[in-house]
Amino acid sequence: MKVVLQNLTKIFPSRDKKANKEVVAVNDFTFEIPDGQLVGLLGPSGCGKSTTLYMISGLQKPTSGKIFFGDDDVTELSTENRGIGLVFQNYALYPHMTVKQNILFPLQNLKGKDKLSKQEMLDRAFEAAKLVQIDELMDRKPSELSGGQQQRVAIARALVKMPRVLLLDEPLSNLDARLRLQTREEIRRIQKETGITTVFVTHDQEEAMSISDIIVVMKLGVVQQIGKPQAVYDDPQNLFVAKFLGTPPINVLEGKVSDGKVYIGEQVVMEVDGVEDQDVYIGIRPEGIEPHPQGVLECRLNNVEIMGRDASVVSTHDAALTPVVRAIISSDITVDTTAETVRFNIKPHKFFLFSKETEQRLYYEVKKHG
Amino acid sequence: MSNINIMQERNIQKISAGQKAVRVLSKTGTYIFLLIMALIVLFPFYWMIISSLKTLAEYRQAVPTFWPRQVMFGNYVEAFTTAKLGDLFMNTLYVGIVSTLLSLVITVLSAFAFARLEFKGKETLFGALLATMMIPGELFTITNYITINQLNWMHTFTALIVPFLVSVFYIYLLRQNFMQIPNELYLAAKVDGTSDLKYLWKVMIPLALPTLISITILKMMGAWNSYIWPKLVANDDAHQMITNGLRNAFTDTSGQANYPVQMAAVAIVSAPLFLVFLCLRKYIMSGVSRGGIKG
Amino acid sequence: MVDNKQQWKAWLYLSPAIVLLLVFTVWPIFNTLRMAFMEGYGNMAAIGGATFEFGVDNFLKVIEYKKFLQCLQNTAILCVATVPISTILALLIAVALNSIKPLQKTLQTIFFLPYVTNSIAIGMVFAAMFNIVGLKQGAGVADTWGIINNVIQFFGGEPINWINAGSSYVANMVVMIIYIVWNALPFKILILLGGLQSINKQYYDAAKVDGTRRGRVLTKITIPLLSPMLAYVIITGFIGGFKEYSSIIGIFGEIMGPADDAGRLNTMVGFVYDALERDRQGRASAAALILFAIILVVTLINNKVIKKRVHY
Amino acid sequence: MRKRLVAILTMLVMLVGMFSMSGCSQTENVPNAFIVPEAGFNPNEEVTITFTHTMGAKLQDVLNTYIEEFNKIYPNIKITHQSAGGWSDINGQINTEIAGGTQPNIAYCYPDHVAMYNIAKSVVVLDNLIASDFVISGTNETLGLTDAQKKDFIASYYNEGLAYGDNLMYTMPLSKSTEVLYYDKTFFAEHNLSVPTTWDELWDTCEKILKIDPTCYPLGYDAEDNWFITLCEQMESGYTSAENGGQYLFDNAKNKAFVKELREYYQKGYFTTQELYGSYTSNLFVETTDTRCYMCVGSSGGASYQMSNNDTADGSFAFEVGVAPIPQYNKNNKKVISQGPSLCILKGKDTTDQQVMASWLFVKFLCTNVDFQAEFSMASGYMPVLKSVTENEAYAAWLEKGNGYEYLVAKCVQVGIDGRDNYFVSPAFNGSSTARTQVGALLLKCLSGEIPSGGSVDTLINQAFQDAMDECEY
Repeated sequence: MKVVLQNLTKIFPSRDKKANKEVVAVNDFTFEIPDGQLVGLLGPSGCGKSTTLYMISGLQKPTSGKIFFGDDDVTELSTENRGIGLVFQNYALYPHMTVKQNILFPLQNLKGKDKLSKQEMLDRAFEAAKLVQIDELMDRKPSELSGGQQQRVAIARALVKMPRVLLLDEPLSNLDARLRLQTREEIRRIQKETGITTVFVTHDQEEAMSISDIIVVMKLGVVQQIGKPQAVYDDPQNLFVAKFLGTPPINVLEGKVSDGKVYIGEQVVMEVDGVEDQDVYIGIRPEGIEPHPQGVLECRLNNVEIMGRDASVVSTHDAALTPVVRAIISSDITVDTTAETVRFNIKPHKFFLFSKETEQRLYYEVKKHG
Repeated sequence: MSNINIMQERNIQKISAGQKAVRVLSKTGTYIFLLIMALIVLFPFYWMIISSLKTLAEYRQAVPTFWPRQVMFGNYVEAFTTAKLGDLFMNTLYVGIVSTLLSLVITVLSAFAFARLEFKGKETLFGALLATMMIPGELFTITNYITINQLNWMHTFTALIVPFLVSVFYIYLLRQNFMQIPNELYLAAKVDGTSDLKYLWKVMIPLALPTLISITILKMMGAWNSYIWPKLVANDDAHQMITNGLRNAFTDTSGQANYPVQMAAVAIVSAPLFLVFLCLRKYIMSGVSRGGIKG
Repeated sequence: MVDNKQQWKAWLYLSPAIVLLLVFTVWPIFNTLRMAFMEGYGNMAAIGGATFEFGVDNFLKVIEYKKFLQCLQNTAILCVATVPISTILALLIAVALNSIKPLQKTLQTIFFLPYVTNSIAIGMVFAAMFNIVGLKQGAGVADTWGIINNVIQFFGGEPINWINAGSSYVANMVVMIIYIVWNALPFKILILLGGLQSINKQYYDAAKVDGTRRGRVLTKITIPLLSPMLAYVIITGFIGGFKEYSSIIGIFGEIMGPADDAGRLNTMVGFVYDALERDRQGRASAAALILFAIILVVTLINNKVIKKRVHY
Repeated sequence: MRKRLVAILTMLVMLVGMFSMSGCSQTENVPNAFIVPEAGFNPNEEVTITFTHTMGAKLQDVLNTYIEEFNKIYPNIKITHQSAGGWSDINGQINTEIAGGTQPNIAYCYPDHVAMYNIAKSVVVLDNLIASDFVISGTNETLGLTDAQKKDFIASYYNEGLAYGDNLMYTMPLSKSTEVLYYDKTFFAEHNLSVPTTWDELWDTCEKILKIDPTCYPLGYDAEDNWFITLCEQMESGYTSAENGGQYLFDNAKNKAFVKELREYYQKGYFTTQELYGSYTSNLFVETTDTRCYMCVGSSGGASYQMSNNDTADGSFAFEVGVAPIPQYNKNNKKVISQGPSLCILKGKDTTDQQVMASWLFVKFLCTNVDFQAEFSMASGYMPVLKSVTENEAYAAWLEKGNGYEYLVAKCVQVGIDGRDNYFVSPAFNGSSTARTQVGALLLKCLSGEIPSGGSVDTLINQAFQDAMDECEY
C-alpha cells in the first residue's frame, strides 16, 4: 500500500490568545511513500514529524492537503477506518490486561464480515507474538515486562490486525543503548517479513539511517530532503541536512569562493567550477579529510582519540563554526601527536559548499584539489 | 503470517460519509444527554432561588408557582439584617480556618506514619480506624456532649473544633496519595540525612498538594454546614455558627421557619462556597482523582 | 525490618490522632456497647436514678420489633438500587463531560451546584415535584398532579400516586431511589471525572487506532482504568446507603411513610433515631450495633469482590 | 419484681400528691418536689438564670422589653435567653443538655417534652412554690401565687400543668392556641346557611354545600391527629392516660364506630384533610377559582393563612372570613384542644435553690403580667392565658380593630377566649407523641385505605387500630 501525502499542512492555533500567533507544525508536505517501504521521519523536536505521523494515522486532521492510501483519499476518514497500526512512544499498553489480552484487543474490535472466531483470534495473536518473540510472555501484565518487551508487545498489538500501514512514534527512545540497537534490527526484520508500509518517527539520525529505506528530514514543519539514507548523507541539499546527519557531525567552516577558488581564511583548499563568487559555508565530513604533510588545510592539533578500528584526529581552526574539526581515519595511520599543527587533504566527494545566504547547497565541479 | 489484509476492500466514500454522520450524531447525543441531566440537577437550585424570592403565602400555596408573582428582594435584605450575618460569618471562618489547619497537621502526620513507617500492628490499627467510619455518628453525640461538658469546654470555640479534628476518611485519602510517591525518594532523603519533617515538608506535601487542598475545602464546607453539634455546645452569640444563626433567626411564633427568608439567607451563604469552587476547581478535580491511577 | 526508632516515631506521629480518636470516637463506641447490653437502658431514666441489668434484652427487643424486617428490607432495597444506578449514571455523565470541549467547564460547575444547594431546599423540591394535590378518591381527578405526573401525562401515560395517602410501596421506593440517586450524583461525578482526567489520553488513541467502538472503550478501557475510583465510590455509596435516613424525612417527613402508612419506609438508622427520641438508648445502641455488623460484612464482601476486579 | 416496685412507688407518689392537695404543708416526699427553704428568696444575692425558647426575632424583642421590666423589680436576677430553633429542635437539645447537666433553668415546652425531661426527674414540681406565702423583702410580693392571680388564669390552661398523671404541677401556661372553624361568611350568608355547632349539623351543612357546589370539599381539616384526639375527648371514649407511666386507650369500639362514620362522609366527599388533600387545606379555603372549601378547621395561631385573597381588582377581599368554635359532639361536654407553649423549670444537681426561685419568679412574671401577655398575644397571634388581659386597653382596642389580617387574628383570639372553659390537653407521658402520630396515621388509613380483599371496612379499621396499638406499645 503506497501512502501519498499531498500538500499536507497543519496549523495549530496559538495557545496564547492575545499573541494570536499560529504555529505551523507541518507546511505543504508532499511525498509518496512507495508500497512496502520503511520510511523514517527525521528531525529535531518540534520539526513536525510526529504531527505528520498523527495526520497519517488520522488522530489529527490536516488543516489542508490530502492523504491517500493507495488510490483512496483517506483525508476525511477517521482513524479506525484507515486500517493502520500505531505504536506509541511509551507503548500505551493497557495496564490492566495481560500481554495476550492486549494483543487480542484489536481483533476483538472487528465486526461484520471481518469478525474472527475465537480460535482464529488466538492463532493470529500467537503468530504476531512469535514474530516479535514474546510468545513466552503472553500471560504477564505489562508492568511485569522490561521496556524492550513492552515495545515488542506494542508492535505485536499494532501488527496483529495486519494493518495497511504501520506507524511508529519514536519507537526506540525509551530503550537503553544496547536494546536500541537490537530492537531496531528487529523492527527492520519484522517490516521486511510482513512487507507492511511502515513510517516511523525519530530524532536520532543514526537510527533512521540504519533501518530506513527512505528518510525524510524535516525542520520547523518544512521537509528538507527526502531520499535513501546513504544518498541523503552523501548529497545533502542544505546545511541543515548536512549537519543533522552523520556521527560524528560534519565539520563546518566559513569560507568564500572567489574566482573559482575556495578559500578558508587565506588558504585555497579547492578550485571549483560553476560557483559564483560569494561567501560560503564549507562542510567536510570527518571521513573526508586525512592528515597529510602537504595537506591544504592547516589546523591546530588538539589530540588524537583512538577508538579501536578508527582514530579521530581532533583539531581546531579559526574559521570553523563547529567547536572542533574532526577527522576520522584508520588507526593504522600515525599522526605526530606532539606537533602543534596538522595538515589535511580533502576528499572532494565529502566536501560540500553551501551559500552563506540561503544555506542551500552550491554544486560545483572539481578543477583541482589538494 | 497470513497476507490477507483485512482492512482492504472497503468503500471509502461510504465509510467516510457514515462516520461523519455517526460523529455528529454522537456529539449531539452527548450534548443532549448532558444538558438534560444538567437541567435536572439545576432544578432544585433554581427552586431555592425562586423560593427565596416569594412571599410566605405564595410559598405555602398548594400549586407551586414557577416564577414568584411578587418578587421579594426584601427577603434578602431581611435575611442580611436579622441574622447578623457578619458575626456569624467571622465565627464560622475562624472555626473553619483553625480546624482546617490543625486537622491538616494531624492528618499529614498520621498518613505519613501509615504510608511510610513500619511499626507493629500497623495493619490492624488502620483496619480498626476504617471500621469506625461505619458506625452512625449520631450515637456519639450524647457521650461526646458529656465529655465536652466535663472538660469544661461548653460555649468555647474549642468545643466546635477539637472533636472533629481527626477524620479517618482524610487520613485514608492522604495515605493513598502518599503511597504513590516512590519510596526511593524517602530512602534517598534518609541517605542525605534529611529529617522526616523536612522531607514531609519539602517532598511529600508539595506532591500531595491537590489532596490537601481538597481536604481544606471539605473541611471548610463542614464548618459551613455543621448544625446539630454547634447548636448543642456553643449556640451563644459569641460563638454561633452560620447555619445555626440562619435557622434560628427566621422562625415565627410556633417555631415554624419563614422559609423564603431562610432560603434567601442560604443563598447568600452558599455564594462564597460556590465562588471557592469556581476558583479552585482545578485543584479539587485533581485532588479527588489521586486514588491510584497510573498514567 | 521494624526497627525500634521507626516504631517510636510512628506512634509519636500518630499520637494526636489516636488521642482524639480515643476520646471522641472510641469512648463513645464503648459507651454504645455498654448501653446496648444494659436492659432497657435510657439516658433520662439513668439520670432519674433508674438502674439496669446486664443482658441481651435490647437486641431481642430490636429483632422482635414487628417492622424490624421492614426496616432492614427498606435499607437493603435503597442500597442495592441506588448504588448501581447512581454509579452508572455518574459514570456516563463523567464520561460524556470528559468527551466534550465547549461548555465542559460550565457543565462541570453546574453538576457541582447541588453541593452548595441547601438540603432543605432539595427535599422540598422533590416532595413538590411528586406531590398530588386534591386527588379525588376513585374519580381520577386532582387539582394538581405534580410536575412528574404532568410529564407522564404529556407522553400519554396514566398519572401515578407517588407519595400521597394511598400510594403503593413500589411508587414510594421509586421516588426515594430517584431522590437519593440525585443527591449522590454530584460527589460521584466529581470523583469519577477527576479520575477520568488523570487517565493517559494515549490509551484512547490506541483504542481509536484499533477501531474500538465506544461501548467497548467504556467497558474494556475506561472502567478498568477507573476501577480504583469506582471502587471507592461504590464502597462509600454502600456505607452511605446503609445510613440512609434524612432523605426519607426530606420527602415523607417525620412519619417516614405515606400519610396512611406511617413508618412504611423506615430504615435502620430511622429506627435508631426513633428509639433515641423515646429515651431508649439501649435499644438504639443495639440496633446500631446490628447495623454496624451488617455494614461490616457487606464491606468485607465488597472488598473481596473489588480486590479481584480493581486494577491498581 | 421491678414492675411491682414501680407500681408501688407510683401509688405512693399519687397518695402523697393527694395529701398535698388537701393539706397546705409542703409536699416533701415527692422525689423532685422543690422545697422552699426557710430563708426564702434572697433579693440581694446575684443570680443568673438561662431561658431556652423558640421565639423568632419579633417575639424576642417583646421578651427583652419585659426582661427589663422584670429587672426593675428584681435587679439581682440576670436572665440570658436563646432560641433553640424550631419545636423539633428544642426537645432534642434539652434532652442532651440534661444528660450533660447543662440544662437551662427555664424552657419552652410541650407536654410531651416535659414527660421526657421528667424521666430524668429534672422538672421542678411547682406546687410548693405556688403555695408559698413567703414575702420577698424589699417588695410587697409573695413568692407564691395569690388567689387572685390563680383565679385570673383560664382554668383549663392552668390545669395543663397537672396533666402528668400524678396531680402535681409541672408547668405554667405562657401562650395558647386552639382549633377554630373558619368559614366563608359571604358564601354562608348568600345561601342562607347557619354555622354548625355540632358534628351532626356540620354533616347536614356539608350536604347542602355539596348541592350548591358539587366539585368542592365543604370542609377542610388540617390536622388529622387533633381531630381524632378531639373526638375522643368530646365523646369521652378514651384516648390515652398518663397514669402508670402511660396507657393507650384509643383502641375501643366507640372510636372505631366514629372512624367508620367519618370514612363514609369522606367517601361522600364531605371533607378532606391536609394529608389527603396533599397540601394545607387553608390553601383550598382561600382559593376562589378552582376547587374550594367553605369551612376549614385550623389553628387559631394560623389565622394569617386563612385570610382570603385581596388581589381582586379593587383591592377588596374576595370574601369575608368568619370564625367560630369547632363543632361539638355533646353540647353538655364541650371540648376544644389546647396547644401552645408552656414554661417549665429544670434543675440539675448543680442548680441552686436561689436559681429555682429566681426562675420561678420570672416564670410567674411572664405568665401573670397582663401587659406582657397582651403584647405577646398581639405579636404572636396566640391567646393570652389570663382572663383579665381582655380588660387591657391596648388589647381591647386591638381586638376591636377592624380590618384585614389583624382583624381576623383578633377574631380568632376572641373565639379562643370565649371558649376558655372547654379546653383540654391530652395526657403527656413518654410515648404520648407516638400515640399522636399513630392515631393521625390510623385515621388516614381508615378514611382512604382500600378494603382488603375478602374483608370488610371493619377488617380494615380493626387492622389499622391494631397496627397503631402495636407501634405505641412497642
